[in-house]
This record gives sequence, structure tokens and C-alpha cells, in this order.
Amino acid sequence: MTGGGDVGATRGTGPERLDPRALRKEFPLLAPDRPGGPVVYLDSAASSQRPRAVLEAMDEYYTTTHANVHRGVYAIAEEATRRYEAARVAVGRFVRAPRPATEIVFTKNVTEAINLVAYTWARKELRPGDAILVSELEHHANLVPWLMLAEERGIELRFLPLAPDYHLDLTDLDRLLDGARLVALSAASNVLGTVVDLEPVVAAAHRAGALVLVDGAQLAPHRPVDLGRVGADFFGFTGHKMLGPTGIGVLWAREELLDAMPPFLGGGEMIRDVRTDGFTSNDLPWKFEAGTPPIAEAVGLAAAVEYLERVGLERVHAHESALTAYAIDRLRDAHGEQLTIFGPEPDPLRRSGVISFAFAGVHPHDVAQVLDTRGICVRAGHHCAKPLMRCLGVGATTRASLYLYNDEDDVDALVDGLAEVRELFA
Amino acid sequence: MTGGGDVGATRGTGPERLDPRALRKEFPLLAPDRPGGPVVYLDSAASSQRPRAVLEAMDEYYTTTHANVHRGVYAIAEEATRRYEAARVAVGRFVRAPRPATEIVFTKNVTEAINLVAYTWARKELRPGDAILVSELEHHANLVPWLMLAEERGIELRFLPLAPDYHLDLTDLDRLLDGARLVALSAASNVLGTVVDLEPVVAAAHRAGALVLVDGAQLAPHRPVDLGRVGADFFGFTGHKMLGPTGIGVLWAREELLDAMPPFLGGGEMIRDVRTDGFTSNDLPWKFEAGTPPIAEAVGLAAAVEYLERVGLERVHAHESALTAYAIDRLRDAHGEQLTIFGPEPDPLRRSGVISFAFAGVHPHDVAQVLDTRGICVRAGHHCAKPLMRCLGVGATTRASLYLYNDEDDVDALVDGLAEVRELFA
Amino acid sequence: MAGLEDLYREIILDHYRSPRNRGDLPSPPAVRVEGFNPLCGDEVVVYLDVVDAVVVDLKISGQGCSISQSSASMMSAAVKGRSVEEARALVRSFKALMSIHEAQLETDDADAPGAAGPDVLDADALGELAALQGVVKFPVRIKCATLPWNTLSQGLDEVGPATS
Amino acid sequence: MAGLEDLYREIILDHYRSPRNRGDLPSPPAVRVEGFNPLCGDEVVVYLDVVDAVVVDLKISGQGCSISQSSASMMSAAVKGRSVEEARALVRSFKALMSIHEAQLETDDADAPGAAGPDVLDADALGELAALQGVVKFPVRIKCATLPWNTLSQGLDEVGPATS
Ligand SMILES: Cc1ncc(COP(=O)(O)O)c(C=O)c1O
Ligand SMILES: Cc1ncc(COP(=O)(O)O)c(C=O)c1O
Repeated sequence: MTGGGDVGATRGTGPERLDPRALRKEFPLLAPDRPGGPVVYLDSAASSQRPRAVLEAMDEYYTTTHANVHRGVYAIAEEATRRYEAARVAVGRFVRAPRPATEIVFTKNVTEAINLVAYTWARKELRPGDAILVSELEHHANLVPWLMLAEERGIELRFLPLAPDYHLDLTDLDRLLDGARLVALSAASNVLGTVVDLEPVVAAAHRAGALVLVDGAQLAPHRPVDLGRVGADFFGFTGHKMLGPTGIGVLWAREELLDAMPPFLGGGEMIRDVRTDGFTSNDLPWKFEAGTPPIAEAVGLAAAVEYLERVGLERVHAHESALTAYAIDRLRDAHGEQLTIFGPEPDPLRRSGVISFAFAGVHPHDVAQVLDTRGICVRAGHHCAKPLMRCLGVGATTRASLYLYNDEDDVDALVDGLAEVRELFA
Repeated sequence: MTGGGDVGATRGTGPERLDPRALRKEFPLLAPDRPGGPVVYLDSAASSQRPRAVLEAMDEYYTTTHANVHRGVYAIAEEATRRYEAARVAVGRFVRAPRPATEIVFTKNVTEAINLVAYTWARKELRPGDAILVSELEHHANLVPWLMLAEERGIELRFLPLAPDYHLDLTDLDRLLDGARLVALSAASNVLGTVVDLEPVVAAAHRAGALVLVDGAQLAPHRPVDLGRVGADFFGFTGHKMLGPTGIGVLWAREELLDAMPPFLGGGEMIRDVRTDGFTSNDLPWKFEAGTPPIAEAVGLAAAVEYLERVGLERVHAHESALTAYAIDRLRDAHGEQLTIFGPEPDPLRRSGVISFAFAGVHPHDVAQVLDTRGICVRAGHHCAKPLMRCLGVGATTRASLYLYNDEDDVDALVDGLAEVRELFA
Repeated sequence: MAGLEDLYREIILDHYRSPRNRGDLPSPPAVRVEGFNPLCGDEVVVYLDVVDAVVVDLKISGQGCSISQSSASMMSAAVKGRSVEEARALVRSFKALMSIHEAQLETDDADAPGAAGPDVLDADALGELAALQGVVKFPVRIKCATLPWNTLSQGLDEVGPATS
Repeated sequence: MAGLEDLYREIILDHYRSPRNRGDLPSPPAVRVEGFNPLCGDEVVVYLDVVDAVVVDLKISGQGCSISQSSASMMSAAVKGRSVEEARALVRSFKALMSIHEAQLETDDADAPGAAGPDVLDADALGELAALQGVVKFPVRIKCATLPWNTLSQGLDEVGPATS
């Protein structure tokens, strides 16, 4: 392979493995000559880096075509609108949304997407005594909105427990679903790397008459998603974790649901008519997009999904699975008893590249601090999953998370860095 | 003056007038060699263009420093956090917020900022029968949230009427304030160019025991704002209208109010602790910033306000006032009876550079269409102010709006373009 | 780039300046249907007098841009005196004219093979309405052109069951 | 860039490995105060036994990183046996040490004239606690270092009125 600019991003249909070293050339922050020194970036579960193509798409938009969307007659405004709506369709197709032009709502992040459902569908449909089923591994984004609702409306919040193998324990699923109106579940844990087998849960929920909301923040960036197959009713994900910009998230929901939901934020764009005594809502999806939307961000996110499709999600997935297995192996080999990994064993289908661990005798803050001096970026903390931390019996973990641009060298750097941690705190 | 890159943006303290032609060199979309042809951009009230400095600040952030904020120990994450919080302070200082570090909340646009107040403060404090006073010139962003609340909670919505001179008629203010708990008012109209004299309204509202929310979307970009002097309780504005990126807006509110308000969106970042049975909120301002915030957008907005401060808001204001007077003069001179301007007479204090008009016998859509073929961008429509359109007795207007980069040539192009409109539809 | 002459054909401006069948009909017996475009505020009111499945009279009121108003005027001329069936076929043809062009625009290639067929066919059937086909080069204006047709279509649905 | 040796001085690691005054006290009579850092989950519990306005005993429990735990340990050694008044002064000095450095960092110039004065003063008064001053070069860790002190301060406020 030659070192050309987009060598790594050849169309992702072939069987060849992706080449992280070539890909990395397209990510300025990961360049060996980064001002401030090169970094080993192992924190993509918090936020990914982005390729030049994404920044260029936004800059190109701003410098040639920016105008407010949907209301302008002139050419630039028309073109801005076209690009914004084309971005919606591209992002919808990325997750195989059946009707991307109407069922994809842009939000500011996935947190807003989930809150939107809590404020509209749930506040309209749920009654005191109804139950919502979440799991013990939820990110706060898929927990606090339901806690707020539970408190406000006398809804019961139930928890699918975690099994000792770090997968969800579905033994009591049917009992837990009794009286539940909604199941709100992460597709993949941002702490454990657990990938949830959604199909049985969705099937059981629908049998029990409950709808299913899936928090896909840690799934959509890493493997192909087919919303038809997932079978969920609501699905959210977030731009900055999938090579896209900050400031944009996505809610997908079935058209009938969106149609029946009351609007969320009120303002321009989401209305068809406003009188001094009332208003009528706009068509989908604009009914849920009050105010000027994240236009450049949508253009950037479309460039990100195009990039991911060019690389090939299957290939990203295969690469991460192999690298995860390598990492867990190397870590255990090198640090044995001192290291405890919180998460399932390597498994291409049921595990992602998020690796949380404890390092005996050294607090995660200190682990991360020592690694930082070697340019290795890992996260230390509760990862916005405090109830899960309590389940694990720890206050915090150290977390390394892998993405398409990581390779064995990054893992080796982590393993070596941990040796220094051990020495320092011996 | 030499043609250097930032000639127009010399520090704005001197008495010299700003030089739009020099400024325009810093706005790529306004370049004479723009791919697609040069444009005469007269639609900044819908969304402004942005100087290269803003795009460069975001790109620089993304390519050197991006990581998720507030939770990382490593250097990049720390620096990202520092820049995000520094942006908050810079944006707060731009409007002379007394405590920028705690009282400035970043939202996705001003629409969300107003909805935030409607969902938290208003839903907590208002009771059936309470009244909210808005005006007849409000943008839907400052109307629909209150209509939704009025319907949901049996709140009465009252309207401050428009006087024949296109200013608000304050004659009945005290009567309208009787029983009102909130006054929600645009500081400047996005249709008429009316700039509201806020001080008497704020004083009367406070006397009557009502709080005041000011929609500053059309004010903050165009003249110096001193929140201390305005005396409002809530103040919102939006990034994309003030040289900043899309995807970011700002809510300022007094600390005591923010403290007493319940949270809005639930998720990461806005909590201090989460248990399976409840949560406690984070400190200000993060309590209101659930999920990953618009980090790069905050950096971009900070670069935008820095740019505006370098040019000098006083100077921007003076330039726009003079240009507005010129434009109204020229338009009337050239198009006489055929042209009706909806808005106050030129007045540096009480009028902005937003000029809406009717062109007898030609629908605004057609006016804008003809102008577009000459590269002139104006808006045609209801400008998200349908109740105001009903007051004016029209379905739509044509609107030209001026900003720091516009000059007499732009106005002349508009005047000439309207001559072609007249011919075509004669 | 499309020029103004594509949009503002003389016949369109003529219908705009001198709209045909302008006015209203007592309703009932006429069916009255309102249509409006929320984005630009254009309004069209169609009054339909259908007897024995024939549109014996039809009037238009409302306000809007040259495209929506001339489209309404041409539509009124084309539909008046036709059977409900024929009127429905016209609606279909007109909307096909608009959407075929839309599809062409999406592929960014107006000369795509196969695109000419149905288009020419429709244009023939539509007579002077074909003058509106330039509108499709201005995507935001398509809604203006189709507004009266969607309104008519709704009106035909309302009278349909009762008279045929 | 600041190096690890600025943060992890030997004395800090020593206090982390062998924390002083670890444990708890029956409460009451001791005052028990909890402090925690929501961002990283560090927890400190301070038990204070104050008799006649003197901190006669003090124990620390909780869990956290080397900085919060060693800061707590050093604090316990420094405060035990002191008067409430003196303990309060120590809290002020320690927090000044942390925030003066913060101010320096904000100006991006650690050698700014005038910055050395109060800093050295505090460092003298604080004894071995001065080892923590390297923390200020790592802004996110300042909260770790001050956590036990804020907790102590709260505890002193609780006993304050009752005993002095
Ligand atoms: C007066 C006024 N308020 C609110 C808004 C809404 O701004 P945004 O769409 O950025 O939320 C606008 C602009 O459209 C406006 O002009
Ligand atoms: C599983 C999961 N859900 C939700 C979120 C929230 O994403 P955002 O902050 O972009 O709203 C995250 C990331 O922090 C996550 O990992």
C-alpha cells in the first residue's frame, strides 16, 4: 500500500482489512507532527476524532452556500436547504431508516433525542403506575430523563440486571415487562463494551405491548445498523462519536409515532401556522426541529457517514473486534493479577472495543494521569454511568476505547504505559 | 487603506468608520470570485455569514484539541474544557453578563433557550389564570413556547399592540401587566426593524411583579448590549446571526433564577449524582447542559464575538444606522408609490437595518426570485412572524437586512434590481 | 443556471395579470376548499360546482405569487366543463410533470435517457399548462405551482362520493 | 509541560500508600462529614472530635485517587491537635495555595511578578503540605486536592457554633 491521502478509505466492499495507519493520515489530530506532540487516542467512546473530509465539508458549506434553510427563494438558500435535507437522507440511510426523509429528526445530541421522546411521547402516553424498563448499564442520558419522568408522573422505573458475565440477565424479562409501556435500552455499553442482543428484548417487549427505545450512541459508529432488523420504535445516536461534528444528534422513530407525538420545542420551522390563540404543527420531520437547525453540522455528519461507508462498516467492525481481542490478551498477559477488566470476553457479535479496567492499588485518575504524560488518552471516572459503577462496586474505572484509526501500536503503548504506572505506584 | 486581510477589523475604539469592502475580504462567501458567482447578501437577519477567523478557530480546535469536555484527565481533554469554558466567559462578557462563568448556558439556538425557560421556570412557577405578556411583533420562537404553555396550563397570553409608527404601543402597559407573571419580548423585530425601548417595559414589569425575558436574537449581533442596563431576567441570542456557527445559542439568566429552576434535559453533565431512584443536579451552568455540548460551536462563537469586538459594536451600529437611512431614502426615491416600507422611520436608537416592504402588484416571492437572478439575496415570506403579518394585513413581505459587511453598492444593487422587477411585472 | 425566462413565460404573466375564473360561488351547493403554503403564505380557495360528475363551474380566489396564481388560473380554464374523471387525470398529469422533473433534478441530469418520454406526453395533454414546466428548475417554486392542484384534488375527493 | 514528578512527589505517594489517621470515630460525639467529587467519584469522609475548640481527634475514610487521599492524610496530620481557629487558617492557606496558582495559570505565566510572594508564605506555613503545590499545574486535579479541605471546612462550621 502506498501512503496516499485516502488509501485507508478505499471502498469498503472488498475483503481486505482496513489500514489504520493509512486512515490516520486523514485525521489531523492524530498526525505524528501534531503541535503539542503525537497522541495515542484511546477515548473515542467519549468522542471520536474527525477526518479532514468532515471539516472540509463544513468549511465548504460555510464558504460557498450558507443561508438559513427552508424559507429562502434565492439560490444559496435553496442549495443550503437541499444540502441539509440531503444530509438527513444520507444519515437515515446509514442506519437503514425505512423513510429517512420524514423519520430522521436532527437534535443537538443523542441526549436531546432521548429527552424529546420523554417529553413528548412518554408524557402524553404514560400514566401513573405504568412502568419503564431500563437496564443497569445505562448511560445517564438514557436514565435521567426517565428518572425525571418517574418522579413527575409516578411512573415506576425498573432495571434489567447485569449478569456476572457482564451481559444483561434476561431471565426475568417477561416479569419485568408486565405493566411496562417502554423499554429504554443501550445497544452497547459505553463502560463495559457489552453489546446487547436487542432482538429477543424487542420481541418480548412488543409481545408485552411496550415500545422500545434504543440508545445507539455506542453502536452506530462501530458496526452496520439496520433499523428494520433491530425492530425498535425509537433509535438515537450522536454525531461527535462517529467522526462527525459536535452539536448534532439524531432521533429516528416510526412515522406513525412521530405523527401522533405532540411537538417538543416551539418556534420557527416546526409550525404550519401560528395565530394569536394557537398554532398547527408542521409536517414531519420539521415538526420536531424548532428554530434554525444545526445546518453545517448536518452537512458534516453526512460527510462522516459517507466516510464511514467508504471505509466500510463491516470492515470497521472486523478491525475493532480483532484489535479488542488483541488488547485484552496483551493487557492480561502483561499485567496479570493487577488488572481486572470489567466487561465480557472478546466476541465479535457481543462485545465492542470499549475496555474498562481496574488496576490494583492505583486509582483510575492516577492511571490516566501517568498515561497522559506519554501522550496516551484514556478516560478515568464514572463515564456517566453511576448506577453501573455501584453495580461494579467501584467509584470509577479507567477506560480505553478503540476505533477505526487505532492499531496494535496504540495497544502496545497502553500496555507499556501501564508498566510505568505499576512502577511509580509500586 | 491597504488591502490586508484584516484591515476592516482594526480595533473598534477609534472614531473611524468601518470599511465594509475591506471587511468583506474576510468573508469567503462574499468574495467577488465566489464559485457560483458573487452575491449581494441582504439576508443577515435570517442568518449571517462568517469570517474566516471563525472557521479557522473551529478547525484549529478540531485538529489540535478535540476531546469531550469536563470529564477527562488527559491534556487534550483539559485543554478542550478550558477552551469551552473560556468561550462561555467570552460570550458572556460580550453582553456584559455580570457572572459569565455561571449565568451563561449554551443551547442549540435561541429557540431552545426560550423553550428552556418555558419548560423549567414557567412550568414551575405559573398557575392557571396567570398571564404572560408578549407583543404583536414576536418571532414564533418567542410565541409558540408560550402558546403551548398557555394551552397546557390555562395561562392567558396577552399582546402588547403595535402602534401606527411600527413601535410598540405602551399606552395600556400597566393594565396589560395586571396579573402578568412574565413579559416575553423581542428586543428588535426581525421583520420591521423596530428596536424596542426595553427600559420602561422592564421597569413597569418589575413594578408589577413580573419577570422579563428578552429575545435578543436581532439585537446582540448589531449593537453593544449591557445586560446590567437592560435589567431583564432572561436574555437569549443565537450564534448563526452574529457571525458564529449554526448549532449554538445562548441563554443568560440571573443566578438566583437558574438556581431555583428545575433542570430541563436530563443526561450526562447536568447531574452531580445519579442513583437508581433519583439524581441531584450539577452546579450552574452545567445543570442546564445535558449531554455533550456544542464544543466546537462555542469555540467558533467566541471567535465571532472576538471579531465583532475587534471591529467594535459601536462602529457596527453606526455603520448600519447610516446605511439603513441611505437604503430607505434610495428605495423611496427610486420606487415611490410602488413601494411600501413596513417599519419605523430611520432612527439610530429605535430602528435596525431590517427593511421589509411590499412592492405593489408583485408578490414577495417573485420579487425575491427576480433579485436572485442578479445574485441579490433577500428573504420573502412571513419571516416566522405570522401574527405580525396579520397585523400588517399581508401574507408575506420582502425583506432586505443589513450587516457590517454591506455597503451602499449592495443597496444600489437592490434598488436597480427592483427596477427590473417593475419592468418584468409591468 | 435556469433563467427568469424559464419561469416567467409570457403566458404565465398573462394569467397572473388577468386571472381566469376569479371569484366565488355560493357554497353550498358549490364545494369550497382552501389550500395554503405555510412557508410563503400563499392561499388558494377553489369553488367547485359539480353536477352529474361534471365540473360545470369553478372559481378561484386567494392571494399569492405569480406561479401559484397563474397555475390556479390555467387550471380553472383547463378543468371547467370537464368530467370529474378527466379533472382527476389532469391533476395526475400535472403533478407528474412536476415530480418527473423533480426526479430529473435529483439525478442532476435533465438529459437522462428515458426522462423525456412521460414528460412530453404530459406536456401534450396539458396544453398551455405546459408553460409551467419551467418551474421545476426552481424547486422551491414547485409547491407554488402545485398548490391549486392539491386543493382541487381535495375538492374532487369531497364531491366524488356524492355525485358519481 | 509539567512532568509527573511535579505531581507525584515522594511524600505524596508515601501518604497515599500509608495514610495517616485512617479510620472512623463514633459519631456522635464526633462530627461526621462527607465530601465527594461528582466528576470522578472521589469520596472523603472526615470525622472530627472537637473539645473546647480544639480538634482533639480526626479520622479519615473514603476512597479516591492519590491526590485526594494523600491530601486528606496530610491534612489530618496537620490539623490534629490544633485549635478550630488554627484549622480554619490552615484551610484558608491551603485553598489560597491552590487558587493563587490557578490565577497564575490563567495568565499563562507562572513567573508573573508578584506571584511568588503569598505562595512562598503559604508554603512555609503549610509545611509538608506544600508538596501538593505541584498539583496546580494539573488543573483538573485541584479539585482532588481541595476535596478533603472543603469537607473539613464544612465539619468545622458544624462544630463551630456549638463549641466556641
Ligand atoms: C427575533 C428572533 N427571535 C428568534 C429567532 C430564532 O432564532 P433561532 O432560529 O436561531 O433559534 C430569530 C431568527 O430566526 C429571530 O429573528
Ligand atoms: C451509551 C451512550 N448514550 C448516550 C451518550 C450521550 O451522548 P451525547 O453526550 O452526545 O448526547 C453517550 C456518550 O456520552 C453514550 O455513551
